[in-house]
Amino acid sequence: MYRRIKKVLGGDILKKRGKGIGVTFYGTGYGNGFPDVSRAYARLLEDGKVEILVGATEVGQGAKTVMVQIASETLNIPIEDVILVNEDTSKAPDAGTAAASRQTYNSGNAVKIACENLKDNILQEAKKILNVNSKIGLVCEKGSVYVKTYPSKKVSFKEIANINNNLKGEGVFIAHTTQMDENGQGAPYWPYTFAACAVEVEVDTETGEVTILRAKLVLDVGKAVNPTLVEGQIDGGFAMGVGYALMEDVGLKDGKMLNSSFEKYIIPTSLDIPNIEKVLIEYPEDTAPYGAKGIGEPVLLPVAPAILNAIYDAIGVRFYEIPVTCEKILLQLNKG
Amino acid sequence: MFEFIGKNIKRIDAKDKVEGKAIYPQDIYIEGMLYGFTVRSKFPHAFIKVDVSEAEKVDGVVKVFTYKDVPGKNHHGVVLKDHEVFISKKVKRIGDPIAFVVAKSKEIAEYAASLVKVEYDILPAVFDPEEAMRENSPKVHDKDNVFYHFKIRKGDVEKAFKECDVIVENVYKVPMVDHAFLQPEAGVSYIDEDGKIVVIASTQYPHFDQEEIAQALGVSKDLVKVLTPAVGGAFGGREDITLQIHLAIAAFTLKRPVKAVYSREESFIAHSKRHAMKMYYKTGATKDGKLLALEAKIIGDSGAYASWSMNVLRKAAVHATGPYVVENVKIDSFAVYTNNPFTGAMRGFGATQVPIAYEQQMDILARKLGLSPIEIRLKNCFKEGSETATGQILEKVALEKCIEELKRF
Amino acid sequence: MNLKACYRPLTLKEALDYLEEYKDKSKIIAGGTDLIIKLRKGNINPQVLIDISFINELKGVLEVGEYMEIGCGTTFYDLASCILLNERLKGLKDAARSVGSPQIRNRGTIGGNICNASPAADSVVPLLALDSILTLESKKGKRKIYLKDFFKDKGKTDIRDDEILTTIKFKTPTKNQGLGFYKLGLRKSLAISRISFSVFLEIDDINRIEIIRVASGSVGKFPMREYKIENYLTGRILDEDTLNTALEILEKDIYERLNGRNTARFKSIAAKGVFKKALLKALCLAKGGGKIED
Amino acid sequence: MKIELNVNGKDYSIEIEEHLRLIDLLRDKLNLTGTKEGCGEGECGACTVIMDGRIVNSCLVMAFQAHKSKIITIEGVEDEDIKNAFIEEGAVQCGFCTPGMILAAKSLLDKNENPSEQDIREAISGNLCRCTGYNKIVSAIKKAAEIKRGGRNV
Repeated sequence: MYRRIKKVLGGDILKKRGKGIGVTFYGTGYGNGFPDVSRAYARLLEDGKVEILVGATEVGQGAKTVMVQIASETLNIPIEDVILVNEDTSKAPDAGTAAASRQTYNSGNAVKIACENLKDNILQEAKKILNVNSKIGLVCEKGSVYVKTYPSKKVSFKEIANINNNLKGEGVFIAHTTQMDENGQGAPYWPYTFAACAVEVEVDTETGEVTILRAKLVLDVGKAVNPTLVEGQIDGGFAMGVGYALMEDVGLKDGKMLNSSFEKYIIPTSLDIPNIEKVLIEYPEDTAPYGAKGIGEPVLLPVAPAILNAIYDAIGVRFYEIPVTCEKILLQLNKG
Repeated sequence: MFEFIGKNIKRIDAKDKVEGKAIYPQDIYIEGMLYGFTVRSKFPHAFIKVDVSEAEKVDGVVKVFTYKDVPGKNHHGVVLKDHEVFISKKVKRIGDPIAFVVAKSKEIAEYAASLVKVEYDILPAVFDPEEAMRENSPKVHDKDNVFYHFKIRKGDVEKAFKECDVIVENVYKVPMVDHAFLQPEAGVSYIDEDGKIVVIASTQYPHFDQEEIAQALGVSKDLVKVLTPAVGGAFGGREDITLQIHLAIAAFTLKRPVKAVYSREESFIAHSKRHAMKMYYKTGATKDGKLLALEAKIIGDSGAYASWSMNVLRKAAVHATGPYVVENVKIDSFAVYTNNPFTGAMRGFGATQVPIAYEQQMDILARKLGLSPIEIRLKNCFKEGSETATGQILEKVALEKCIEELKRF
Repeated sequence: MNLKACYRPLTLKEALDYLEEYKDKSKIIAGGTDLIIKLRKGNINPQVLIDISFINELKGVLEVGEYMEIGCGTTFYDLASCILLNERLKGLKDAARSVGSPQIRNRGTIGGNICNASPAADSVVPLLALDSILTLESKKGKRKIYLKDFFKDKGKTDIRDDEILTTIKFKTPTKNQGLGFYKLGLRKSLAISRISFSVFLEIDDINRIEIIRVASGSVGKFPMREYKIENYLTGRILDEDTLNTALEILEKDIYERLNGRNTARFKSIAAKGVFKKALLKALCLAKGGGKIED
Repeated sequence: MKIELNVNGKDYSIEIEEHLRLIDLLRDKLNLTGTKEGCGEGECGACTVIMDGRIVNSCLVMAFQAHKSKIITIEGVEDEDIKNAFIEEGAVQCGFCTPGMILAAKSLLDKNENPSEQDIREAISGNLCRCTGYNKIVSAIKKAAEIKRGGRNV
């Protein structure tokens, strides 16, 4: 008897589960032939460290760390030996906006070129100091230059800087895109980053509540400069996608935003987000610094459609308008 | 093999952040600094007359700035210069900046702001982009509200739809949403020992801000220095100018440091939004699941100002097919002025809205054709050498691999 | 803000003295989680704040005979973790746990939740289902009032400006009794209730409903008892037909109450689901010897 | 009016205006700017501090209410395990929510040395983050707990 009442009262049978996927692409940069320029300077400092000047803003995405990693890699010097200056327009050159998922690709390229040019100048100077006849046999490693076949013939960056305190390198990178014609034909963006997402949801058919049970996001990164940072972008993009699909709307009425506070403008909390299985597909992009493509925006795009498709799979209702709130779900389920 | 690339190097800005030592603009206090508070439009469309005399009489108020006090050009904007620094004649949305009250404390500034008298001569307003597209609708900028129309034409959609075995047609709608970064806008401006006007603000693009500030001040760019301390999230919402120019004008005029910090509510009102879009989609495929034709009309609500709308609607159109090969494509995207909050850049930039449509279209088609969602996508997805709707030939495409991975979910 | 003085009395007597002196010029502040927002928005403009959060005699839960008595200064955190409140009162603890966030629960008090008279006040709903009695005190003396009679309008209560709500009491549930609560919010934390229900149930061995009290939040001007459904269910055997009829009654009642509002249809449908979930919990507690087998 | 309180182990006796909130006292008077204001209405948790052992939103406590209390702000967190775990696990992005998150984590770990994932998610459920999607914050707190236990499972 008790059991039957429990059944009548519902419980888990009234919760429906469903899976859905979303697959998307994203073209990096300003695009459409617009001059998309990043500039960077590299300079050897007196203490043998290297200063990188690049106006790429750190907005939380990790630009500083990525630029430093690219500089370290190019010059083969420890992370601590790279001094990044990006916060002052009177010092750092214009590297374009921290948007359009363009900093790693565009400014990363500029930093790489600047460091390559600096490295070339350092090797040139080292050649003189070490009294060798060509740069070709010289190796840059951990802040020193030595002759590959005779490693004890070696000079440190610091010693080089003391002899020539004017070693610099400039890097300019311009993304290659074309302006489209009157039929919208052309090559408007490059590179494109792909992403695919799968989610499983549970929809409570009596209250309209949606729970995201689990998720997987696969991202074509070219090359992950810093996998932890990439994963962080995936997590953050996923959460923003959950908000977009299920919660967020500024609520306009006659031009007025009704939801202009955090009480009313609802974004996901720690309890609304599941753990996410992440897969990074590495297929280096030829024109990118060490193959790394922009990923900040691409991580977000497939999330909301995957959720919408999962909701359909769960309850057989298609939503053409977001956010899909409990209210919309209940009204759809009780139509007629 | 790489030494540093592909390694989980610890974020170089993390230590300061976990210790509470990272400095955001609101954390800057300068001896003797003044505080600014913005007076904003309460109506979406109206001619205004402003009287600041009562506010200026308040003890502790140093000056109330309006459009008359802009030394250089009273405009800014990332593409079109259609924002005014302070509204001179006509407000076009709720929240348009009208005056900037600078006082000895934020409480005084806020109080005095309530005494700035704004007389509104209310105009008919338009809030629905499709209505705004009509000829007889109220004009937001005294010209056609449709200020951008982008087209993609490839193949012959009419003919192709006739050859389709299945056609799915739907209308999708996405609302305006906010970046909701955690750090509300804040900034400090002062004149440094070299006589440069320094603006410390959280921005995504300091060099562009520098140019816009210089133009509004009527000084050369070299006289302006923008410092970007820690930025508490951006997501596109810090592309457009908010308080940078107001602060610079105040510091430049008064020769004293001036600070402003937005409340959460003002932050919502001041910065751009992600475009609301209405997306008319018609997608057709053969019975074996090959996409043949796609027609889409995408209408983006730009709100009162253009911001990045042209670029956003262009990006929406270019991405409107999804990552699939479709030989016959007809896409029209429009950016339309309304008296709503203005829309601009937000994570995805037009490529976030269209998947709500195209990825649901794919699932609807799959179901009609008896294919699994993965099958239909693998059948049509971009591969090495594929041609996009804009005729671009793709190389280095890892998409199939991405989709294959979803089989293991 | 127009504050001229703030007081921190250590005893109830002291607090009542201040209140007597300043009356409508003053506001009582406890956790402050709602009041400070109102102050800053200018919705209220008192000259004096009387902070009762330092008064120990107003905090905590006491067992008094067959009653439980909760001090108005008890925080949601304290309520949710109180071991004196037995498992049959899970609905009350669940409600306390569903308020705002951990930070809010650490400061916000049950007394504040009641006196704010917000339609969405989470903890008020189970207290209504428990048929709680409030004690209001002033310099002139004490008076008691049923919680169900306390609310007068949205944000308006029966409290006078020289009174403090001091305690809330209700009968401790016993054998065959249980209290359930369910809240539908827009997200899983920091959620304002779209709709909430609490059910107090006493049911006998043949599933006859001896006592049922149902209370709702966010479907009216303030949290309230749902008498129509109570009247229908009382004395009946809880089976499928009874339940379905009860749900129809509830849906119709709420739809009529909210008629004209654009949420009427949604809320009247959602109310059924939320009520059923609260009822199921109450039933499990009543039947399962005070345990919910999840 | 005058209040006495202890902030990060230091005693203060300080003259305040009645309308001051605890967050204003900390930021404007004591220069402890690690405590952030994200919304001013208790909805985001960026202003979280520990008050007498429990986390509170310092924007929703009047300064005079903090009389005789013991406050810990991010500047007073000596727990390097939590901070290091946040750095190592990639739990920090823009950093604006980070101080509040760390205080919520500390408050949890002070009471529960072996929290479940659900416990952790509950503990930070009053702290909004728009960048990280929370997952790396959750794993950082898990890791800090492990380090504190010396790798023991309780």
